[in-house]
Amino acid sequence: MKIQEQVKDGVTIVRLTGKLISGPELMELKTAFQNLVNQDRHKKVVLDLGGVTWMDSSGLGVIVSGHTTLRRAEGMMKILNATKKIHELFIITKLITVFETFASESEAIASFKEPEKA
Amino acid sequence: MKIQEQVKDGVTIVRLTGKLISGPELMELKTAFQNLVNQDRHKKVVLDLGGVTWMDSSGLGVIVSGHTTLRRAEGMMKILNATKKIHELFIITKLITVFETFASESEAIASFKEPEKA
Amino acid sequence: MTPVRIGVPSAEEFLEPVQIVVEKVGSIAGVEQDDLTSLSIAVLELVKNGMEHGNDMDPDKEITICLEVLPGSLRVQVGDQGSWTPAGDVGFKPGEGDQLYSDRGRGILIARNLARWVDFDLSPEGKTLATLIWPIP
Amino acid sequence: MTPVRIGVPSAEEFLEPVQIVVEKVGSIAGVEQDDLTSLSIAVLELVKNGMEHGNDMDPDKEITICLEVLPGSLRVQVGDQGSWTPAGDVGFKPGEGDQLYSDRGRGILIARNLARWVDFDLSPEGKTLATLIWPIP
Ligand SMILES: Nc1ncnc2c1ncn2[C@@H]1O[C@H](COP(=O)(O)OP(=O)(O)O)[C@@H](O)[C@H]1O
Ligand SMILES: Nc1ncnc2c1ncn2[C@@H]1O[C@H](COP(=O)(O)OP(=O)(O)O)[C@@H](O)[C@H]1O
Repeated sequence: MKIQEQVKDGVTIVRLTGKLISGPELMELKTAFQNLVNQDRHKKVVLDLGGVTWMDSSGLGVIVSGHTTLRRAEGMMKILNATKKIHELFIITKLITVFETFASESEAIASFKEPEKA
Repeated sequence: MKIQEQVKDGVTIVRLTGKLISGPELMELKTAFQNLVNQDRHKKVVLDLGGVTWMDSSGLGVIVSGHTTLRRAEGMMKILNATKKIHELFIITKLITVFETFASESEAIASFKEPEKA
Repeated sequence: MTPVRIGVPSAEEFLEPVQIVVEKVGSIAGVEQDDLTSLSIAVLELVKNGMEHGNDMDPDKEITICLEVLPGSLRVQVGDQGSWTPAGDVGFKPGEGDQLYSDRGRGILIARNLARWVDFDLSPEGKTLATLIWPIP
Repeated sequence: MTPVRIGVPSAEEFLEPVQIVVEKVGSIAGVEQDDLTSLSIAVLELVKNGMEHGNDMDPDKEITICLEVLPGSLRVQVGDQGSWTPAGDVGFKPGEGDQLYSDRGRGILIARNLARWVDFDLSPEGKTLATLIWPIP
């Protein structure tokens, strides 16, 4: 698993690639979410799962715990590019009711914008 | 394992990449050597092992049998870019006495040139 | 074809080799390329449970995985050193109470939804044995 | 740590999963990154021999591989269903006669040169058991 971060229009995009298998690497991801809060970059976060080839309940667990860490500090995380198979895991576990999911990065970023006053 | 062929200055460079592990892929390599003879491209052959990450006695066996196939038709194969670990296998098995080996493609190609008349 | 058997210490670093072997066997057994990941996810949920709940992540305790190609299905059995069988329902029912936001659980739920069948029993020696059935052509 | 055990049918497609597991266990046991390939080459020479010579490539016949971390060494045992032990010297002596150009052989030669020690014996059940010792820090 590889974690890369990029900031676009004030939104932090956390890109994961590879296998999210239980072990030290998943703990790194947990720390990465905590660091977003520590660095005050947690208000607008997009988690890009486009490069994730394998993930199970432990990966989902870290994503949910990241979500909780961010929410407690009034931050927000949205999911981008989950493959069909990973999307299925969000449905099975009903986590699809917790996360907003996007298939386009620009839409994910735009979704954080305040609605324009009419 | 992947097999790629390229012709340079009349020399056919056969480039192998990946794992040379026993199985159908090794048989493909055997066929590739036979095809060089069928297509009359066997006189000057360089086998580039630079991208080979794993190889054992079965891989060596196919290379030796390719060498024999080419020799019978008066062709010649030289070895390019064997990594330290693969070079070690050529030494252990004394195949280093059978093959000319090179660390530079241009030198491997040049070695097929007729010596200039003085 | 004789079954494929694997025995590993209860330690996370062995999950990935098991995952690779499971997908390889699935592929040889004829599981569709597209479903290999789901197969290995389901199996690894059981393997992780065996390591954690059955063997307390003790690397001196073995987890066994046996993969057998049967007519129409691949049967995977995961054994640990504990003696647990489910008392009634097991696994999460997300949507009820706090479970939706829990940072764990979901293993059996996922395995059961991906595989055709998952259940738990005791081996003849009285140890927990999880069985998973995956359809093959 | 409990040993890692693998049992696979005698078929070439299982060589790669075994190779991956062997390198993983080697890496956990502390074999240097640079030597993992040599370790798996040496072990696979024994596995291929067991499949070919011991089990006649019959997928109904199992090859077992057991990897155990001992003080100072990793011990790998490869078992097949045959009952062979070497009568005197085994393996090629390249440079003598035709063997240099043979398109097979070389397996035991390579395994013995790469590993600290390789030998063959019969298991208590009278089956061929190859043992390989690899040094670890
Ligand atoms: N092999 C096992 N041995 C003992 N208990 C188990 C085993 N597998 C599952 N369980 C029990 O079933 C529960 C639900 O498992 P699961 O859905 O995978 O979630 P989690 O493992 O994250 O708790 C576990 O918390 C545990 O109590
Ligand atoms: N597990 C085994 N069972 C029976 N015979 C074996 C076994 N391993 C090795 N041998 C014998 O030892 C010989 C040398 O083996 P090796 O050096 O690996 O070369 P190769 O397998 O290519 O012949 C084999 O040809 C075979 O006769």
